[in-house]
Amino acid sequence: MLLIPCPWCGPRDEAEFHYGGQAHVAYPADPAALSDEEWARYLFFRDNPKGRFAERWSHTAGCRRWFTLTRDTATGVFESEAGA
Amino acid sequence: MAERLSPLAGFEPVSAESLRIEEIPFLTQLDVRVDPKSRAAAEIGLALGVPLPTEPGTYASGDCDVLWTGPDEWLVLAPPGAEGLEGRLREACAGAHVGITDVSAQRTAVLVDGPRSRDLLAHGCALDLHPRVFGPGRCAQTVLARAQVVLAAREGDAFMILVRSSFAGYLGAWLLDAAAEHLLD
Amino acid sequence: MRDVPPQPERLWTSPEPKRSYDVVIVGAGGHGLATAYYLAKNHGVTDVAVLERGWLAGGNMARNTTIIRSNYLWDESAGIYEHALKLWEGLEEDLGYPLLFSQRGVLNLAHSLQDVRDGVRRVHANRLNGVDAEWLGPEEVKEVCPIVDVSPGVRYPVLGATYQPRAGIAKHDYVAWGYARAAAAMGVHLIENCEVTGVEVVDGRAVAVHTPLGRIAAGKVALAAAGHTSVVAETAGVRLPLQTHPLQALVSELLEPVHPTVVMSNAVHVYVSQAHKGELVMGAGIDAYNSYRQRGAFHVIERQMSAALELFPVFARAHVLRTWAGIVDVSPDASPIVGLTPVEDLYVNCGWGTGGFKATPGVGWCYAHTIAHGEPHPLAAPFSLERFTTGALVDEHGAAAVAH
Amino acid sequence: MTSRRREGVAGETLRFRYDGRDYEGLRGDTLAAALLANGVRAVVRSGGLGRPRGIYASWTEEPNALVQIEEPFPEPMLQATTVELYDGLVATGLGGRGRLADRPDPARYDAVHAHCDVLVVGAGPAGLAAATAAAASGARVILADDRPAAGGCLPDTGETVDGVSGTTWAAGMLAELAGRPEARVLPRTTVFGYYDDNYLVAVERREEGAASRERIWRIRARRVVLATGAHERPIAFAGNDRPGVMLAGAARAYANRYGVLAGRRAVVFTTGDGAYDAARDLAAAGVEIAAVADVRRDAHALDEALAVAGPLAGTEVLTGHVVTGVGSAPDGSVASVTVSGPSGEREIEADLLLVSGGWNPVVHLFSQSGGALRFDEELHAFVPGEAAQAVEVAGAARGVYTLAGCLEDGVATGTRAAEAAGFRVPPHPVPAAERVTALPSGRLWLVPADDYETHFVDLQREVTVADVMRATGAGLRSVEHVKRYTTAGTAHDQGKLFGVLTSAVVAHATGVEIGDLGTTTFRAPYAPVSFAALAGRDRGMLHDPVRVTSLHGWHAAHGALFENVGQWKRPWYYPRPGEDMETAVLRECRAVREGAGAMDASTLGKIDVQGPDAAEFLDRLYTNMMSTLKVGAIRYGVMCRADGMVFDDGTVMRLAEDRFLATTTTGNAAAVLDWMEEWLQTEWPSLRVYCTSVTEHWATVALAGPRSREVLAGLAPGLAVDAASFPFMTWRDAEVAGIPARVCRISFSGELAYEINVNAWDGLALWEAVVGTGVVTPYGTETMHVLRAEKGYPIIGQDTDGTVTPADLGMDWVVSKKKADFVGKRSHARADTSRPDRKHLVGLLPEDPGLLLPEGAHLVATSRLPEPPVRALGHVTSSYRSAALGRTFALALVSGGRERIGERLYVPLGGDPVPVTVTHHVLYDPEGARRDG
Repeated sequence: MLLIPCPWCGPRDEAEFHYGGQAHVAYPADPAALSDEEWARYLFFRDNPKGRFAERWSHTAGCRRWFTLTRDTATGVFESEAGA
Repeated sequence: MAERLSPLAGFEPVSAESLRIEEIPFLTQLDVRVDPKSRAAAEIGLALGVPLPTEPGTYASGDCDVLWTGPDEWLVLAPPGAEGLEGRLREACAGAHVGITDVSAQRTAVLVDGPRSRDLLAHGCALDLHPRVFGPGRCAQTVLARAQVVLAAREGDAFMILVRSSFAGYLGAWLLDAAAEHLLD
Repeated sequence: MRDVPPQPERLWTSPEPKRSYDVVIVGAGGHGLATAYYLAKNHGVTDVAVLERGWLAGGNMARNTTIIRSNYLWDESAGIYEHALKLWEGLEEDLGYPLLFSQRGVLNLAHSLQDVRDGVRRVHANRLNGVDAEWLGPEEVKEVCPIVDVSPGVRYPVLGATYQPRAGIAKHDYVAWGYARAAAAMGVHLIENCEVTGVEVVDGRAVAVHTPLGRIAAGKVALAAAGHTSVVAETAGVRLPLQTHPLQALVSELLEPVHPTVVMSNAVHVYVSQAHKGELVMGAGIDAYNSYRQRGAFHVIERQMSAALELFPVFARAHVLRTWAGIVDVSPDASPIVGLTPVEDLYVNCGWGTGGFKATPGVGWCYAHTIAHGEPHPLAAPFSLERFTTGALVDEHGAAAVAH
Repeated sequence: MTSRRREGVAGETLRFRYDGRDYEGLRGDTLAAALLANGVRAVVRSGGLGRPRGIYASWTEEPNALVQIEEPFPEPMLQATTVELYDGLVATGLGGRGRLADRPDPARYDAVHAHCDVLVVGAGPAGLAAATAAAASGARVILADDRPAAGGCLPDTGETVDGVSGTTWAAGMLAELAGRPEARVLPRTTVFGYYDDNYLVAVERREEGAASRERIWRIRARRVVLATGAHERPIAFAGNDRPGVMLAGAARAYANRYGVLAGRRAVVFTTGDGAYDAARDLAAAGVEIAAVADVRRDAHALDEALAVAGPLAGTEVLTGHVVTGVGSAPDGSVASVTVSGPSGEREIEADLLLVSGGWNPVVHLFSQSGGALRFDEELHAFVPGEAAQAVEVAGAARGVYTLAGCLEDGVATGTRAAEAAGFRVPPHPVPAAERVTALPSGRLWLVPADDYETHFVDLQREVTVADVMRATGAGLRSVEHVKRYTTAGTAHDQGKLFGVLTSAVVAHATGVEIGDLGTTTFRAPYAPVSFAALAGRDRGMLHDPVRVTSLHGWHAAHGALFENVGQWKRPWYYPRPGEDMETAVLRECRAVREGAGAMDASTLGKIDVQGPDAAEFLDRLYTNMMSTLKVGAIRYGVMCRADGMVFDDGTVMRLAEDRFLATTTTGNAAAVLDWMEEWLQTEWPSLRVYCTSVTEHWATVALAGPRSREVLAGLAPGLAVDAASFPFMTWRDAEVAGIPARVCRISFSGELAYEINVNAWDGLALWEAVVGTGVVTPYGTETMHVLRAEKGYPIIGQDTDGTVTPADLGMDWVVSKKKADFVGKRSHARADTSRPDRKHLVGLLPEDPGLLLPEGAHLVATSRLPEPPVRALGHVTSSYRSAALGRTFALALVSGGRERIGERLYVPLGGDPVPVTVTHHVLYDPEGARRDG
């Protein structure tokens, strides 16, 4: 049970959170302008590194805020900095 | 008008020396959304008579309790029948971007009190409820058993649990089941 | 050692890697080994090395719950899984290895009216695809598996189940070793403790792999690295729509036979069988977040046990002896990706998520064909990487089947 | 049988039955101690080889003495060495498989969360010293120990601390902790798992009469001290599985802790000094020590060591000797021991063979925590290396084997841990113990022999050194492979005692160093845990929350049968006496089509969306335009995921320029709110919108049927209900039955219909008023499903499956062509989503109007089925008997379905495929004439 540092509520059990996958994948400004390949990349392709990973979490059972954390997927350890 | 019915109307309160569990029905509850740095936030605080607390996980008390539930969200608990409150708040910050929603029946309140209250809650709540950590004035949205709750520490050993109305029957049954051990002593 | 069939006196040797092979397979799990075997057997390609970062078949092959079935909803899935099941039915003889393949059937339980619709839908789809399938009512479920609690008073009563009699289980390690032994006997090199750290691409063509044991040139490079596929593919500049998650499982002590079949429940989230020695083998839910660690979270196990006892009250005093986790690569539509890549001579087989074991012979067969011919085997064709662009997904999420 | 109890040992007598024979033991005994006290040596017979087996160890490391508890309640496979004896215990020895009860377990189980600054695992000398030191700082300390009594090995060894007996000292430490308000001691509590972020889990075997039988502790600790001790190590030699072969420390424990002598005449086989302490205690207790075979060759040093050993004075010490064979008595137990060495080979009569191959620190939890292990060449053991979490290891668990050393280490570690957690530890005295200097231990894993067929490395799985060598001979090099090939280490004890030895044998056989080879992975649980303990309180109705509406009590009291929809219980139908489901549903349907019916629709999700940009926000999420909706009006809307597939549907009402109320399907209420929050917070933070769930604030009563207007008019005299004043798809605030209500004119049945929303506290009053008019029939979800299907309205999740677009549902009209974008729009332009042969929602009429197609049945083009695989054209998503149509009908997703209207297709149902006709999906009142009543 990971202890996830919610920037608002402090560290809470993993079970209170919803995982949102890779962070910083912006919705395209003009989807209609994208090729099918580019649209597919947005829809389905995400980084999957073994190591540092900036990812999104939502504290669904708490303050319901989304936030971004960086975690090492090989060790499970969160980096201390947390951004909203 | 026909009689109102609270979600735990059928719940037999527990009243032992070690533990008390009872529903506090029909509280007036408002969900308030506003930028805490805005003028509207200050105006709402004035109208409530209680400034909106900005420290996460705390609540402020006056004529009503104002619980921090998010960086731009509060839950206002007022006595039953405070129907005019929503209108007063809207008036206080007319024209500003705020969200004020009557959620009185969305959740019901359960009071747990007595020397074994922390032991009871520890069966289903992963938060550290030690008085050093979660003393009077603290509140949290969290999970109790398998229900999401808003939990507020009152004075002494008392806790207020706010639970979604549809889950109240489940949580009541769970509390009774978990309490059995703490009534033996 | 008892309760196990006699094991062969020779399994495989550990040769020094050559400088070059016609085909280098990355990952000596079940899929990599089966692919090597069928490359040699079906296509006469024997200048093959299977490189393994740890010990042979020590990844998900050693960690799965060994369920074999083919009762998938979509035609594309049924095609490859049923092909696999037919191969399973002759595999002990083919490999000359006792695989403890036991066709004891699998029940997929329904707990809601929508589960029932989904289950019946799958039964009808399966029959049209030549996959054996039956719909059973609660009493028939009890006849097949008497310890399932089908009483209406439970939280999520059993409303029925799909049943595939030909489904079953096999001994995972022996399957891997059977393929390894047979492939090695045909000249395939199995090289353990040899992690592929990079795929060398020249002019858009894969030409070699890099390992701590040195550069190994390859006519073709075929990935079969499960949870680590993204990492290896990335070195060739190929991005895959995969996310890697831990998936936990557990085992009890040896028990007298109580559970004659395999039971899966999507809604209550249990899948359990009793292995030949007598232990209950049970899978838990997938952990939600990306991770390359072969460990999961405890609350997943607790939830799993709560679900298990809902269905099987008699398990109350059984004991968990060991828990573990594999890391599974999950694709957006919960179906595999098998085939060519934008890099010439680089092939992928990945995205099997929680369902890779049962497909082992089928995917080995089709992947070997794909590698040997440079174009997808017809049964693998629907599982191309392009489907994410066209939108022609094989969506086993939304569909009825449990993905395990 | 004669008692093997030491003189003067007394206590409360307990009666028990083992393998069909009655015995007596003493309170405080384990089953193993009681059996030994009764002279029972061969306690089980092995499953495969049928070899008699005895008791090897004295606690959780026992590899052999497994029992099935028969009474008071069947429990499979426990270790006789850990079962606390109780009156009336009935058990049998287990050589193979355990047996589950065939009746429900009446016991209760539960779980508790706990938090502490310092968790100390193990209440031996190091653990007690650590816990008391840490607790002195005021830190919150939990001390968990798997034994019933604290003290660790002290009751086994009889050593003294601070001048008093070890048990007295331990009691004093517990008393000290009891005086610390922030300290908690958990006896009989096995910490079995060490997870991320210092989350440890333990199981407490609670005392008789407690409210639960076992309890799971979920402990979040800031710092952890592992003081888990060490297990004595066996040696692989011929016949090392015979009853009477026992760890030296175990025999000492039986003598000192339980007052039980495990034999009369013993040979000691050792690699180090520890066994001499055991031998000394046994000799003092009356066991004759026939000889000591010590693998070490330094005879002089050993003589020195023995010189101080009073009771052993005169005992023959055979230096440089090993045990090469065990002779057996008729019951299979040890009768003689053959030793070999520089003096040659000798057979010595003995009934007990005490083995000590050194010690393995219990590194299981440390390893589970992610900590690295290293092989210590002096200790010949794997010890903790670098830690990966906030954990420290104290005492024997890190290779400190002397009592004085453990006490010192404990105080130091406990102090460090408390200080690392931010507390100041006052000067804390180190308890005093005798300082002894040990000689270096010898190293011996395996006694060489010509054959290794009875050198066991796993007693339960009956794996021998010969088996291991077969595995390495087959080409296997990894310990994991050898484990899987031989099954060594996979039994109940998971190789706790023999695992390292097995690694050593593999290393020996493959010519590598054991430190390089390593061990198999240590995984949770450290000791087996019952399924029921892990399930805890989440059983039966508490397995998952039952969600109910404010009207639930009424439904139940009026005979409703319920359908599980997610966690909700929804009334399915209300059978009257004598009615089956079909009759009841046809009656309810008729009531709605011909009169009026009422349904509890409170479970629909409701989201209050407020803010200046609310309209823009909804435009982006719904496929259709919401910003053009007028205040007071309502619009049906569909949401897609970004992949273009239908995700949810519902109505949106505009409450004010800047305020909407969106409804969702019952199952998706939380998902839609999360979806909205995700887009708002992560993609469109500049939109000024707040979303709030009000699902349970409102009770919703759907009132439907041609007579609904008259019913509403009667209940809401202040409301103008005529079609012109209150048109379709609008809402009004009004008093209904004296209750403030929001009434919506919407219909999911095609009939004139309303949804009346009131504060949930008033829901029952409203419902009773509606039903109390006497003209309204309550109806459930099944009737609702039939009525909507007659109108061709899809149910998301039933008629869709995550692969269906709005266009597939024939809902082009709900997809805006004007908007530049909405979530999912781009995906609709992909090749696959614009195929003409996609599956469309259509109606089906079986040619036999009485035939009810099974939902899920498939459609094919031909009346005869070819050989599989047969490509299906689609499948039946909904199928009902219709009172209104006077026949059966179905909805189906059919490839190119809209182009097939009028075609005949076939549904294979076992025999000949049955013919059906494809129709438009709206089968009832396609003109919409009934909507206005």
